[in-house]
Formats: sequence, structure tokens, C-alpha cells
Amino acid sequence: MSGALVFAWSGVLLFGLGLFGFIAHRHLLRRLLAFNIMGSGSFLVLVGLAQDGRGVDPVPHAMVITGIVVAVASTALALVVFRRWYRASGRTDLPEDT
Amino acid sequence: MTWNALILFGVLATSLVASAVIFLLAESRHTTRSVFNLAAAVVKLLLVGWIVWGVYQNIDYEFRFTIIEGVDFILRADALGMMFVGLSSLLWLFTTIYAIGYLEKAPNRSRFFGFFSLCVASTVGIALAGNLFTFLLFYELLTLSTYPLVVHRGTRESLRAGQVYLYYTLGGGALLLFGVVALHVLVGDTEFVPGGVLSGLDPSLHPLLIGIFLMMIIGLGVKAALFPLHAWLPMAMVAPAPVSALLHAVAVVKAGAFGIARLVYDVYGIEFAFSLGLLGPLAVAASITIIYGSLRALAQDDLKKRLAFSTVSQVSYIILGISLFGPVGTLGGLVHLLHQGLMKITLFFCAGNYAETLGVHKISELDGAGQRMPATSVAFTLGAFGMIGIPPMAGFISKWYLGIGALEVGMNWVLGVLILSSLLNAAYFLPILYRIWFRRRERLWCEGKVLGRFETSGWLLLPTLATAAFALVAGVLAGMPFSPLYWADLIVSREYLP
Amino acid sequence: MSLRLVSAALLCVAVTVALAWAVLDRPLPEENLPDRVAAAMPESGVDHPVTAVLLNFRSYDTLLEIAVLLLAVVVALALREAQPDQPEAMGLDNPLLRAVMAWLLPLILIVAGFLLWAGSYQPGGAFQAGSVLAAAGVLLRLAGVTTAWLDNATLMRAGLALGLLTFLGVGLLVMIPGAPFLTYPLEYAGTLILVIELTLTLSIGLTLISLFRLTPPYADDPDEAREQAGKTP
Amino acid sequence: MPWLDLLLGLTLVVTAGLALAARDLFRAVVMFIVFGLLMALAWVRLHAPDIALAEAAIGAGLTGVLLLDTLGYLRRPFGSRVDKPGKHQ
Amino acid sequence: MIGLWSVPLLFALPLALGILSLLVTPAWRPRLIFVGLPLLTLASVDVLARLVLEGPRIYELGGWEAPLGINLVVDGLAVGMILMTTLVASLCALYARVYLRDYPASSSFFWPLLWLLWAGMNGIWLAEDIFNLYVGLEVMGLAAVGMVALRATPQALAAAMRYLLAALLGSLAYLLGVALLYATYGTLSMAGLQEAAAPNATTHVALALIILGLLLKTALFPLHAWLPPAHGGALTPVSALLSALVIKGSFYILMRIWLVLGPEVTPIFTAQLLGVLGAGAVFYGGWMAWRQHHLKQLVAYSTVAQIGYLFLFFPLVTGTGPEAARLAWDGTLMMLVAHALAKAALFLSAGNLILAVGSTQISHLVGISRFRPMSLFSFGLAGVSLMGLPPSGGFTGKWLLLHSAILSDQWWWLIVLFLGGLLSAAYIFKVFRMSFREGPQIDRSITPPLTLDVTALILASASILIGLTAHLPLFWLRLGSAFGAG
Repeated sequence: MSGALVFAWSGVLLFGLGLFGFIAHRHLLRRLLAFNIMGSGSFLVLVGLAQDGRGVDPVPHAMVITGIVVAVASTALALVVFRRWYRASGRTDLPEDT
Repeated sequence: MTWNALILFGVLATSLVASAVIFLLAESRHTTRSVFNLAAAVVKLLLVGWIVWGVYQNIDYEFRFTIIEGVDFILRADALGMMFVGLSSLLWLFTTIYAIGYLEKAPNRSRFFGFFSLCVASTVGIALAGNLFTFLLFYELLTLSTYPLVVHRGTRESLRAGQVYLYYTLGGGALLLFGVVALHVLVGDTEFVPGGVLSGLDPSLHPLLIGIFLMMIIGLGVKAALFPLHAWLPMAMVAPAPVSALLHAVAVVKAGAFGIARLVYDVYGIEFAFSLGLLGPLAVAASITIIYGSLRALAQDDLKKRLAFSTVSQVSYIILGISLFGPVGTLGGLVHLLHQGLMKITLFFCAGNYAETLGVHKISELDGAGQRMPATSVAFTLGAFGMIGIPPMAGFISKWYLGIGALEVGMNWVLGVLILSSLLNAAYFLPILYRIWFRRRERLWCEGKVLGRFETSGWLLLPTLATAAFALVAGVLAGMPFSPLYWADLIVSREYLP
Repeated sequence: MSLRLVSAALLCVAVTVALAWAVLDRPLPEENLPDRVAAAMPESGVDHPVTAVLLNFRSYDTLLEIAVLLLAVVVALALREAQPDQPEAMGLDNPLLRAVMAWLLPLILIVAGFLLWAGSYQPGGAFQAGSVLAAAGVLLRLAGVTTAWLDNATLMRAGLALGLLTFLGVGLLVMIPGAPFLTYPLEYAGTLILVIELTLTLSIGLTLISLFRLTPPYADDPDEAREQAGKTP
Repeated sequence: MPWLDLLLGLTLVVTAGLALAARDLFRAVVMFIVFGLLMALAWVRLHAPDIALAEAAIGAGLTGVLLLDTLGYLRRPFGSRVDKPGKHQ
Repeated sequence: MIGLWSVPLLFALPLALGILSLLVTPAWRPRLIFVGLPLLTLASVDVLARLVLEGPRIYELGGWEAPLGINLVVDGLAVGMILMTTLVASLCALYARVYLRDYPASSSFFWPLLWLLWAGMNGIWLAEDIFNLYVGLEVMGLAAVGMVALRATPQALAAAMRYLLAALLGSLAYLLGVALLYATYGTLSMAGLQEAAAPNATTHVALALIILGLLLKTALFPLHAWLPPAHGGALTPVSALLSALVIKGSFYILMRIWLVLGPEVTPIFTAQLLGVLGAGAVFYGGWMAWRQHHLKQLVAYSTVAQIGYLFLFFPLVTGTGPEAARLAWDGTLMMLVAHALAKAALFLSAGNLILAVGSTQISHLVGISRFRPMSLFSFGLAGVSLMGLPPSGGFTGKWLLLHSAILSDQWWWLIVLFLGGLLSAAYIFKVFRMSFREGPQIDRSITPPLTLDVTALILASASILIGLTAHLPLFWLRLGSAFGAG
């Protein structure tokens, strides 16, 4: 097992863990944490798996940098909406209406 | 695009354009709207006359463009189609005149006349459709454009009627769609060809073809008010009189009957349909509807309801004629398409006149109406005689040929049906006539309005008398060129020749 | 144990197992993209492969990614204006921190500059430099230093827009000789990338600062905030 | 078997678990920031120093600050201008 | 030479306008459409002209060939979607310019969001690179979320939050799928994947993740819960844009990837499953739409239902004969375009009706047909297309799908199309019924500006006309696809 594969494996676990948190939690901040952990997991899978058995690959590196920026932008956007929602309703979770 | 194609498209376009313009006109522009509407109707009638002459001389009129690969939009003028076009354009003119008078001072006229013209456009489209796809297109358009007319009054009752109407027609339309798609898969674009296009198919497909036929007959039978798919028709009588007159005596129910004619003659082919054993059951269904409709009519006190059940019964004469495997029966059925239209619209006009002028809707209140409104009552009498089939009225001609046609193919029981239904017709029409002419009015008419110089508004009276005259002339002068009988004969000769 | 937890657990296990299967069963690819990158490096105008991928080979991705960042700011601006926040005193107003900042700031700027410049031949680049800039901005705010230029909404927005506009402008400019979008001519590639990176650094830094504040800076001043609130009926 | 990588990977998963399971929200966010820094280490191990820089600065740093800031927002008492706090739609 | 320009302009121009509209004052933001719309229309038409005259092509961004650089694919499908976007978004923009006048100044942030959304969508239509699609999805998705949140009411914020969570989860699943595909094939280019794709566990898991992620973004039943509040609660032009275009973005990607991976990789079971979910959407969405009391919620649930039809594509195209597959392709695209036009028209005219009566309740529409015939007429035309009645794009699409289902001996989809049509008739006529009712009279209704009615009418008429002239657009859409020869 190469080092890269180890990280791919932990990426898999992180994704699963994050998914669990994303669904199980109600508090929106916690769900955002979970989302970020899922994101990190998929980045690890992306780079780890691509580099397993082969050399360093700059393309996934660039993709992950893009991904990190997209993730932070999404998180920031989510936090903006969340703060407004909290101020308007006083709630930290979404109403159950489905 | 040839000149002929343009003329043909013009027949459709006159009412389409009229509809669009009327929708765009402001509600208050009554005069402009009426003038435009009448002008469109007259132009259409002239174009139709032109094409009828051309079809008589075997000129080809065709308008087509491709919609998707393998599916064309086709308009084509043939003898059968032109018969229906002629009927609807003639009656459109009269009904428009009638409706202008009938709806004077009523709200929502822009909407009414707009959809009314759209209905006529759909009817003309149905008649001119050159393949099943185009037919289906206009058939559904007819459903959509009649719904606003049915619910026009906006009362709870009319909304309910509209809903029932939709249940039936949309369901029927969906079945028809499946039939059309299935036939399309089997034989490609199903153009209407005398003698049909299916007889060459592999015998193993015959059960499938029977199934498709059944499905499509149900789809078409809904509009033709074939028992037991008729329930929407009497309910739809809540619509204003001109709607009942044109749409439920002519456009909608005839569209169903006409569709059955197309299906039997030009898609399956009468011989092929006969060999599949489809015609017998169709004749039985038509006969049941004839008797059933008459029986139900007998029990109605509401004049329009009685006329509606009478329509249920009479439209099936056409279907009966179609299902008789022989030229004479066909002749009877087709000629009845015209005759019944003329007679029934007269009756509905009269019913509207009584309701509008005297405020009378029930038969039991018609006592002495003949003295108060002689001209309308004469028209009503002519129409009723025609329905019963008293010579020399138009209805007699139809029944005569139907009877002979039935005897010719050995279906003697049909004769019994005809006689029974005529008796029933007499049973539900004669009492009305008796009340109109021979009973005295006990109370005063509760009329508050004076509608013009005549017994009622001229707008209402003129079309009534005109259609009554047409119904009379069609019977008396049946032997003349271009009479309904003559034209039906032309169709039959072309249909049975190949 | 609620239904939600059970379903979350089930889904989590299912996805993890499927992923594990996918990782175990993975065949090695035939295509070798790193080799292609290495082969194309001389034509890229920079020496660092990741920078080459980010700003040349796959620069279109980066362009759209900046758009994503900008989007977050737009939404923050929109919501801030729609529902002005309570004016709040920002900053710790700590004299020590302020003193430290005075020393730290030049250092941070130097680091950012180094990261940006280094990006062309070793790890570093616009994003890293931009985030360092942002860190400087955040620290300034925490220290309670009022920076007039940061409070100027127009200037701020111009700064936000600069990077993306330059990127787009360069992309379109190079099309004049007839090349596809974003095709840098070889002799100018290095310069153009540096220009783009420079402006991107500035924009990314400003974007991240505004994201941190979730607002344009003007709403910090209570009077101005009230005025803003008054403008939005 | 690269023990160091294995250990780092395991720590990552554990930290993430702690961040998700922490009862206290503040602790969760702090654990998340720690997680981000460990991620940066992982990127270094994966020979991806660019990502490591980005992760440390943006992933852990900025996201962490954003989360902490929001946390402060949640704990801040609302003034009178807030319309009916606690109102559920 | 111009052809080289118009392709990048399709996304560069909206991006630039997005930034510019952020820089100018709120009053100037709407006015940028007078620059943007003509130019974008010109670029779209130019792309179409070039497609028809010169055939499909690949556009190499930065001059780098596919696996190394990012390519754009300018084939019939992409160009068709671009034209659809241009038409719908332009009319929505014209509508919004008038509509938003009554809203607070903060709603002028609609404009930068619109341009960025547009850029994201055009990016998606043109993308040939699966990671680029991810970034495009994010641009489109976040812009859409921002638009939903624009109203800033508690309901809008909750809807936006829900939508955002769904979108984020969907993107991550998609991204992980991309990661697996890259690890397996070493390429992100669709052309490369098409060549290399082989049935193995990793590919199947990747496909499953991509499907799940995109289903969530497309809001296919039972993953639709976020859609009705987001689409039904947003500002009217936003609802129209989201329902007509945005959900199509993720469906489009799924369709492309499905075809790229090819019949060897895409299992028939999954195809049938997607069809079953589509059927579920048709029934559930139709039923829920019929039960709504809120006009825009009804329209939003109608979107849930209509999405279902699109997913019949998968069972009809997988493992069936070439003729049935071609018909399925034609039918699905016809459905897609017709739904885009009709749903935009439906939302816009629903917005007009709501403006006219000042209430969102369907029961308050009593007698409205007398006062707002034109709004109702647009609603009706669009309704005809949604019900799949002739003559309309919806009908032509349904016809093609029926044809395909019969040809491939999958009669069970006929039932879906049959009942789905009747259900949609039920909810469309529910509105009509109310509008024809002559109840307690409302003597006055507010007359919305003419622009609002005209834009809705144009869209509604387009949804009808596209059905009558389907031949040509379908031919163009096939250019450069696997079905091009047919």
C-alpha cells in the first residue's frame, strides 16, 4: 500500500463520515462542517487515487485548489444565508416541512 | 406552395385569424368584432364554395409541411371532408348572426366569440385533415376550444359540466392518441386513402388491429356521444344556446361521427373493416344508442335536454350508416350528417328563441307559444317533422336510404330499429308541437323585453328561419345537383369505386 | 434512534462500502496526463507545473472558479442590503495588537509578494498569496485599524472586479491574432500569467476579506448603516 | 507500509469524527480547524505543497475564521431591532 | 474568424456583464441588458449558423488539446441548449426589468446573479470536460441559490438554504464520481472517456455517484423536496429561470455522461430504475400539483412532474434498437425544450395573474378570465404544452416518446405518459376552472405592465410553435450526436 493509497482510503472514510454528519445533524453549522469534511475526503480520493502507483500528478493538484476555493465560497455563501435565516427566524436548523 | 394549397389553408385561416383578432379586440368593441366575425364567415363560405366546385371537378387541393421526420401536417380537400367543411362554414355564419343577437349586452363576449371561431377552425381542420396526425391535432384543439364555451356562464353547474366534459374528452383523446401512434408504428404516416391503408398488413397483426380499432372508436365515440360515453352531452346543455346549437348539434358530435367515418373508410377501409368483423358490433352499438337516446329524450321536461338526448340518438344514425357494408347504407349515413345538422341547429335556435324571448326553458311551459311566436314555431315544427322522418323533410331521405341499405346487406333488424326510433321520435316531438300550437296559455308571458320589430330580435329570427328553410329544401330538392344527397352520392361513388 | 439517524447510517455505510469497492477494484489508467503536462511545460510560460495547469492548460476552470468566489460576495452584498445587520463595533481595539500589526503588516505583504512571485517556479501563486493578503486584512480589522480605502465601497468593488476583468480581458485580447480564447502567445505567456496572477491576488484577497465581513465595509459605521437601511424600503 | 501516512490518515479520520461528534459547537469548530491543518500536512505528504498552502490558508484558516465569526454571531444577544427572535415561520 | 469569437463570448460576455453590473449603481444594473441581450443573441445565432453551415466542432481553449487542456464541444445539442437559454433568459430578463421596479433596491442584485447564472449555464452546455462541468455546476448552482435568497424573507431564506444544501451535496457526489473516473481513466475529457470506458467496479460506482449527485440537483423524485419551496417561493422571473433552465443543466450533464460511457457501461437495470423514478415523479408531482392552493407552488410541483418525463430517456435509449433510441433522444429533447419554454411562460403568466389579483391563492382567481384574458391565454397555451395536447412542443415530444416506447416493446411507459397527461390536465384546468367562475365579483384588478404579458405570451407561443416546426430543431439537435445519421 503506497502512501497515496492510504490517503485515498482515509478520503473514503472521511467522505462517509461527513455524509453521515451531513444527514444526521440538524444544526446548520454542523452540517456545513460535515460538508467541508466530505469535500476534504473527496479531494483526498482525487489526489491519492490518481497518484497511487504513479508519480506526482499536477492536474489533480490544480483541481483540488480549485475545489478548495469553490468550497470556501460555498461555505461563505451558506454562512451568509444562515446568518440571515437565524436572524429572521431565531432557528439554527431548517423547519421540517417535507 | 401552390395557389390551391393557399386557398385550402385560407379556409382554415379565416376562422383562425378571426379568433386571434377577436381575442385582441377590447371587450367594448362590439361592432368591430361583429363585422369582422361576419366578414370572416362570409369569406370562408366563399372559399369553401370555390373548393367544392374544384373537388367536384377532381382538382387536388393539398397543403402540407413536415412536423417531424415521418409525420406531416396535411390538409387535403376530398368530397367527404368538404361535406363537413361546407356544413360547418354555413352554420358558422348563421350561428354567428344568432350569437350576436343572443349575447347582446352579455359579459365576456370577446372570450366567447374568440373561442367560438377557434372551435370552427378546429372543426374545419378535422374535416380537412389529410392524415390521422393532423386529425388528432385538431380533434384535441376542438376539446380545448369548446371547454371555455361550455363553462362560459361561470356558474357552479356549468363548471361541473365543463369538468365532466373534460374527463370524457381528454380521456378519449388520450386513447385516440395511442391508437394513432400504434398505427403510425405499424404503417408509418397514416394518410387518409379511400379503401384504407391497413389491408396489406400481415394477418398475425389482425388482433392488434382490432384492439386499436376498438380503442380509437372509444376515443371518437366520446365526442360522437356513443352510448355509454354520452353523459357529458346533456350536461353540456348549460352552455348558451348558440354553443349548444353549433357545437353540440354540429361541431363536436359530428367531429366524432366524422372521425369514425374516416377511420372506417379511409384508414381501415370498409371492406377490410368488414372482413375483420368490426362493422357488426359498431352497428349494434349505434342501434343501442339510437334507442337509448330516444327513450331518455322522452323523459326530459327541459327542452334543451330533450334536444340533447335526441342528438345522442340521431348522431348514431350516421354511425349506423357507416357500419352498414354497402353503398346505400353509407349514403344514408353520410347524408344524415348534413341533414341532422341542419335540422338540429334549427331546433336549438328555436329553443334559444323561446328561452330568450319568453323566458321558457321547460316543455310544460310552452303552451300557446305558437300564437306568440309563430315564425319560430313554424321553424321548430319543420325541424321536428324532419327528425321524425316525415316526407318530404330531409330526415325522411336519410332514414329511407338507411333502411334500404340495411335490407340490401341483409341486416333486417336495423329496419326495426329505425321504425322504433321514428315512433319514439314522434312520441317526444309531437307532444311539444301539440303544446305549442293547440294548447292555450293559462298565464301571461313573463316577458319584460321587446326584442325588435318581429316576434323576437331579428338577429335571432333570421338564422332560425334560414336553417329551417335549408332543412326543408334539402329534403324537397334532394335530387338537384349539389344537394346533400347528391354530394353524399358523389362521396359514395368515389369511396366504393377503388 | 430516529429514522433520520438510521437512514444516515445506512447511507453512510452503503456509500463507504461502494467507495471501498471502487478503490479496490480500480484498474490503472492508460492515459498519462502528467507526462503530457511535463511535455507541454516549455510552452506554458511558467516553470511550476501546478501553476501551468491552473493558469494556462486549465485556465478556464480558474476563470469560472473566480466567478464562484465573486458569486458568494454578490449574495452577501444582496442580503446585507436587503436586511441590514445591526451595526456592531468591530475589532478588539487592543493597543498591543495594533502595535504588533504595524510591524507585522509589511512582513505579511512581503510574504504575499513572495508567494505570488514564487508561484511561477515553485509552490505558491495567486490563491495562496491572495489568502495571505486576506489574512492581513482580517488582522487589520481585528486590530481595529480603520483603513479608509477599505471602507470605500466603490474602490472595494473595483478591486473585486479587477482580477476577473483582467483575466477576461487577456483571454479576449489574445484572440485578436486569431487564436482561441485564453491562448497566450509563447513569448508573452509568462508576463501575461504574471499580470493575471497579480490582479487575481488582489481580487482574491479583497474577496476573501469581504467574505469574512460578509458585507461591504461601509455598513460598519452606524450612521452609514442606518442610511443604507433607510434606502431600502 | 508507510506508517507515518497511516498514522496521519487515521488521525484525520479521528479528528473529523471529533469535529462532527463534539457536543459543544465551539469545540467542533476548533476540531475542524485542527482537521484542516492536519489536511495540510497530508497534502505535504502527498507531494502537493501548493494544496498544502491553500488548505492551510483557505481551507483551515479562512473557513475556520468564518465559522468562528458566525459562532460569535449566534452567541451575540440581539438588539431591539431584531424582529421577533425565535419566531418560527 | 467571427466563429472563433462567438463561442467564448457566450460565457465571457455574461461574466463581464456580471462584474460590470456589480460596479454600476443599482439604477443602471437593469439597463445593461440592452447591451447584453443583443450581443448574446447575435453570438448564439452565429454559433447556430456555423453549426448548420460548417458542422459540429471542438473548440480548444488556450489552444491545448483535450486531455491536457479544456475543450468545448459545439455540437447540435450544445447549440440547441444555448439558443434555448438565450431565448428564455432574454425574455425573463425583459420581464424582470419591469417586474423588479416594485421591489427594494437590493433586488437589483438579481442582475449580477443573472449574468453569472447565464455564464454558468452556457459553460455547462459547451463543456466537454467533466471537471469543468463541476465548476460550471457550481457557478450555476450558487447563482441560483443566490437568486432564491434574494427576497430575504424567512421563507425565501429557508428555501435557499435547503436548495444550497442539496446543491452542495449533489456537487460533492458528482466531484467524487469525477475523481474516481480520473483515477481510472487518467483523463477528464469526454472524448477520452468515451474511448476508454470499460465496465468495471470503479466506473460503476463513479456512475452511481454522478447519477445520485445530478438527480439531487435535478430534483428527481424522491429527491425533489427542495424544489417546490425554492421555485415556488422565489421572485417570479427567478422561478421561471430556475424551473425552465437551471434544472436542465444537471439533467443535460447526466444525459451526456450516460451517452459518453456508452451501452457497455450503463446498466439496463439502472436505466429502468431511472425510468421508474421518472414515473414516480410524474405521478407524485402531478398529484401534489393538483393539491396545491398556492398558484406558484402548483407550477413548481408541475416542474417536479415534468422532470419525470425527461428521465424516460434512459430506459428508452439503453439497450433498445437504433430507431427507438433516436426517437427517445428526439422526444426527450423536444420535451426538454418545450418544458423550458412552457414552464417559463407558465411562471411568468402566473406571476402576472398574482400581480393582477394581489394574491397567490388559486381560489382568489375567481372570474379573472374577464379581466386578464391575455395572462390567462399565455397560461393556457403553456398549459397545452405541459398537458401534451396538440399542437405543441409537449405533444410532439410525447408523440416521439410514445413511438419509441412502442418500438422498444416497453408498453409500461405508455401508461406513464397516458396518466401523466391526464394528471397535468387536472391541475392546469384547476386554475382555469377558477378563472371562469363567476363568483363574488372582483370589479377591479390591477393591470400589470404590458411587457409582462407580452414576454409571457411570446414564450407560450414559442412552446406551441416549436411543436409545429419540430422537424428543423430536432435535425439541428442531432448534429454531431450519435444519432446524427438517422
